[in-house]
Amino acid sequence: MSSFRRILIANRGEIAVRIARACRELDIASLAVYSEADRAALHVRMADEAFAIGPAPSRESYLRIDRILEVARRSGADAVHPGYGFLAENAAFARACEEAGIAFIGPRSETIALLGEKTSARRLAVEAGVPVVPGTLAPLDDLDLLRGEAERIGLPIMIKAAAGGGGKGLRLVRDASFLAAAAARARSEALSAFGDGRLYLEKALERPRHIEIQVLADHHGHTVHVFERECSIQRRHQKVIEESPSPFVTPELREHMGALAVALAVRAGYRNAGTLEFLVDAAGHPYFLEMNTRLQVEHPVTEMVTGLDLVKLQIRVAQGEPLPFAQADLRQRGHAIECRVYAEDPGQGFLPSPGRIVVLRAPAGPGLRDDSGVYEGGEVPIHYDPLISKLVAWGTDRAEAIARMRRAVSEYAVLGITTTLPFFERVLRHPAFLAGDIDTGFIERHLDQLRAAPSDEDRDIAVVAAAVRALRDRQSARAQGPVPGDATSAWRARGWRDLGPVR
Amino acid sequence: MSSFRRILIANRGEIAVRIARACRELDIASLAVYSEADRAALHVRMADEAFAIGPAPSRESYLRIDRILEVARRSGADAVHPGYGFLAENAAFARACEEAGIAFIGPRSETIALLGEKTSARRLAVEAGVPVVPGTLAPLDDLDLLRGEAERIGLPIMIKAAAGGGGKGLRLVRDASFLAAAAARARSEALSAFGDGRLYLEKALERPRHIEIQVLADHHGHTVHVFERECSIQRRHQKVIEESPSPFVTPELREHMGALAVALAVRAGYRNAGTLEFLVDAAGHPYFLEMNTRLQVEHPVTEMVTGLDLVKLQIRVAQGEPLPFAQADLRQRGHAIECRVYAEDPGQGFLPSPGRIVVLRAPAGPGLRDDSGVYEGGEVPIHYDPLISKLVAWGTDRAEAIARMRRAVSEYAVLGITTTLPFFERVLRHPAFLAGDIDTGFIERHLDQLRAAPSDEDRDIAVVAAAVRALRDRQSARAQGPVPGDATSAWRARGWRDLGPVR
Amino acid sequence: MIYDATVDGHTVRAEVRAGSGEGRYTVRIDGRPLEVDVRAAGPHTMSVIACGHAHEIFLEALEGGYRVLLRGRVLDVGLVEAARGAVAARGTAGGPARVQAPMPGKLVRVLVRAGQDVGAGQGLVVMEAMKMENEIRAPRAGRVKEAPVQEGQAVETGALLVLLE
Amino acid sequence: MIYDATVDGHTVRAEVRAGSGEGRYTVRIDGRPLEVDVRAAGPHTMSVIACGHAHEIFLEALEGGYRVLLRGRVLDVGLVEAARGAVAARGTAGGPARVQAPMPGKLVRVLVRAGQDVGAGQGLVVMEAMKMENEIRAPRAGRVKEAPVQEGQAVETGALLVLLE
Repeated sequence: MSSFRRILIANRGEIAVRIARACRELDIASLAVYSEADRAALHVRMADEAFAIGPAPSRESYLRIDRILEVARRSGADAVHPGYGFLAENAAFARACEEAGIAFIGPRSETIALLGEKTSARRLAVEAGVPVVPGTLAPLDDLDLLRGEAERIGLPIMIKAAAGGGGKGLRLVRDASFLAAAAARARSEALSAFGDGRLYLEKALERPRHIEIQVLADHHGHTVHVFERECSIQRRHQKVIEESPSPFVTPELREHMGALAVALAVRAGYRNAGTLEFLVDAAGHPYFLEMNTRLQVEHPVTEMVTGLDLVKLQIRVAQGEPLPFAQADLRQRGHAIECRVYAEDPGQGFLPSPGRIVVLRAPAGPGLRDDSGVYEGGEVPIHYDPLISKLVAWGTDRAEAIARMRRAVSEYAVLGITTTLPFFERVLRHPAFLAGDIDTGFIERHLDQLRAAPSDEDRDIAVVAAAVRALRDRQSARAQGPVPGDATSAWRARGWRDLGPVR
Repeated sequence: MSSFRRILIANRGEIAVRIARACRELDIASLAVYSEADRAALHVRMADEAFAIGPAPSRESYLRIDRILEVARRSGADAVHPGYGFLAENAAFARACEEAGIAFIGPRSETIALLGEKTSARRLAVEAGVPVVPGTLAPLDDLDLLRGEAERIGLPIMIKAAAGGGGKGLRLVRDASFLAAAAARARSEALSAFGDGRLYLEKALERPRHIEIQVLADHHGHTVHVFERECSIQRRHQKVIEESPSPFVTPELREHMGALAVALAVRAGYRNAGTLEFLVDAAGHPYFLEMNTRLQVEHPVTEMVTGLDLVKLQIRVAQGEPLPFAQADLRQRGHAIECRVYAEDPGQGFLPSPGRIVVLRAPAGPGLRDDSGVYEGGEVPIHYDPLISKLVAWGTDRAEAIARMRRAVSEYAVLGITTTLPFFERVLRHPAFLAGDIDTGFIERHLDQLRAAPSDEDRDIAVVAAAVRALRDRQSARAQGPVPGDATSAWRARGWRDLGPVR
Repeated sequence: MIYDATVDGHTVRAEVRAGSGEGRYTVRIDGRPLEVDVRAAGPHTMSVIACGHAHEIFLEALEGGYRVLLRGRVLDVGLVEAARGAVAARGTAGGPARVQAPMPGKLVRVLVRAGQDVGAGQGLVVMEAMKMENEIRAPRAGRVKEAPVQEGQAVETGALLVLLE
Repeated sequence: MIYDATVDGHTVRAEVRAGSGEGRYTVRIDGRPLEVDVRAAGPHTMSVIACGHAHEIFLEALEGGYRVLLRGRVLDVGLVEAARGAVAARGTAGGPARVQAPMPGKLVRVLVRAGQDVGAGQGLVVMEAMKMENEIRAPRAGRVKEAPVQEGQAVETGALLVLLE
């Protein structure tokens, strides 16, 4: 058992900040790495030490195993925390750390390789007696083969990246005529994201729920599950709202899914924190999808209902400490919901909206947690994932958690970039969401209702605010003497795209 | 049982914001009142409606029962929440609300009168079999009488305001020759704060702990206690750090004090939320001090360990709902600590430091809660209590809560005014605090160590930052053309008092 | 001042005049008068009290107007000084449709060419931005007049991708 | 630029020069060179990396210097351009001591009068501010030279309360 003194965080954004906070609480020095685009990023400000690793594109910085390891060696890091994304599920990176004698905070490299290849994970599940979604058990590299398998399984079908994760390289196909195009797109995205274009197929279930189980395993033979997270609210196959407990999961289903998750983790010889993703059909049957061999974006909902700090537990397990609890000691208390605040425009199909943050006021007060990676005046770069913050609300029950989250969203102010916050405001009022009647098709199905028009009073107040502000800007511009052009030139800040050129 | 639709918040600052947040989560309209100094205050921005009630001094605004009731009537408020301070323990205000048919969110006016007069509360405790600190059981209005009683009880002695609370009108006397002066000062302060200069005496215990019990009572005969808060870290007899559970309280003492608190509350016919303050001596004997017939400043530590929302419960009880739990349902989970962030200068005996907030960056991430009443660019007025925010950290145990609070204090940035934050940074590292070896004399006893000198590295980095900034300011001033006077004139912001005139 | 204010597709006439007292204004919206009390709370924040109702507002200057954030709801308000003439007609109704890059990024695929007929919702180009491939689709049916972009090309926000007629 | 920088009672000579590359500076503190990489992150915030160590710094301009906030620790740095001559001697050592109002407030009691001898820590005046009575005490023993204030008087920050000699 060793005690880490210095942990290198091989990531950026909110998760790097999250890990730096855990290090500070444990009195461990946090070592940040940054690309040229991130010199002034929040994760650099929050760390104890910081090292440049290359140009803005991730391939030249955050994905450069050689450079990150060189920094780790040079700076005397005892351990590396990979966060999620980037190198978090890269077996070669974990192996390089192992070989350099630097602890990788996660499972062993061979476990990552075994579970990272999604079809071998599916075969392992079958061996462990865990049901999987019908589909292919080996990766496909050939379009004709893929077409044949698709016919065998039957449409609708999901095309997935064998090396995949995070919704990348994933396509739903309902119509055979779109199969080839969708497969080509998926392969191209998978190649770009993972450097591996191989695909596999899964039967698309009707209105499935996406429910996952968090597991923790130490190096002393103890494996526990830390209950479920409901992740059915997705756009473009990426989660946007998660909660725990799931409003759908009964105590019996929870116990059943927890046992399946532990069985698979034990069979895989799993160590540290990991998550087993399941689809659950309307009848309540779970089907294993894949295992994420790292911290999940949505880990805070589990933390808020269990009181555990999963990042600190990851570090402690990696230090060789036994888990400080048994399965029977774990309890869920109340209900937690997370909204992922993305720099995206829901009005334009969730297209990314990078840029400079002009206003940032996070909500506060009882029952809230904001895990942010940005700050007012800072830049959201085009190069990386557009997640700027995770907002989590806790309540004694689901209704209180939702009411609190609504309150939080109404307090959260972000200007300069477009975010998913106004979209959440409407999801959180939707009757189907309030009833817990959600599945992975929720957003697509209700998209029109989620674009509700503003009320007359809102329009009036917006006009009043804008008109008074315009008058004041004009007056203060005059007070400062003649202005080149007219008063409105001072307004220019960024493109006014909805209205087009008005003058 | 009625359901409130509109609640008037007869307060300002962080507690008004706290109550407005609870109203928003309950879908009840929040009605703010504001003095002329508070038009742009955060509590006005956060409310649904807002009404002016007079000039800046509290006597002409927040203490004006007539004006506040007029606003309540005119705006159709169903209920009034008084917060703490101002009119919260003013029986006349509660009575005026009752007479106007507006629910007062708190106990009945006669209960406030009974317990607000501290000597009648002491007599009630004696009747209920609750031990009290030795002292006078009736208010004293005469200096000679007071001197005689002091001799009878024996020095050291506490002089207290019979109408008191919040540390106002309170003096510790160790030497008989200071008795007269201290009594005069206490009376003057009590007159100014409460309009009632009557005093009483209590024997000053040696190194007592200040521990309080939260109670809740509904209108259906149910009274429960919600465990203790340890409030021994005080300056000028006002709490600055509170925590729950108390590191000193055993399960037996907790049960004993809880039973005493419930007994007294039941005897008083208490309704809604209240707090019984006790001194506990080194042997673990509790002595009742007084009962606060309102929400406490430090209520969040109880909320974080129990999961309850005390403000919402206050509202529900006032609506006539029964408490949704019994004593046996309540559990403490983990540990919570609160630091009261005051606009005060600990280096100058905690003198108030009002002014404009130039920088405000609150901490965030796991296990924290910041209940603030201010914002960046806003003004902390001279007229009111200098509490700007309450920072609360939760952990699975006391050590984690302290580590998290240290992390939080290191993230909390306030400039423009002087705050108690740097002082907390040092308290949270003090060995006696870490060991839980605290009593009401902690700050006074350790004051020198709590003024630790900065490290050489800190001094270097501060000089580097200031010098680079000065160079940059100079360059940007030049780039903007000739500046009247010299470049340093741009630095002027407020008095530079530590160094005196340097040029 | 008199403005033509456009918000969510509605255009109204807004006349704003300073009243007596700090922060007091009268705003007439299509003639309806609103008495408001406005206080700035920072460069982008204001507190507006109108008939007792309190509004916390965040504003961002845009070209030709402001983005207004009202407790979680975002409204873009276009303002034109009425003295300068009527509001320009919105361009999207009948004429050619300009499909512009909604963000900076790289074009990984151009799916149409000039002269081709496309249906509403049909994919026009695929852009990569923030590690995702995003398909930009036709806002309505029409014929591609121009597609002045090439695969592999980097484009900025607002760059013309496809002109439909 | 060369400054005499005073922090926590220590005065050092700080020579700052822009280096090559964005945000690069060399700062010599009493001759010791420090290579730093400085990036502004807003009007009052900067990130400083010095020898790998990352510092998040908030700054506020004061008259004659800056207040620097370093992760919960506050340091006031006085700066004098060295070209203008040596640092002025600190005034508190031997000469008269000016006891000033530390905040705005009302004087409820004046406890001393001119000519009176006082001990260190003895109460001089009682001020009411923010609803509390605060006793202002003598920083050292001495004789009251002036006490130009009256009970009931309102004073601003920095107003002279008592001059000790």
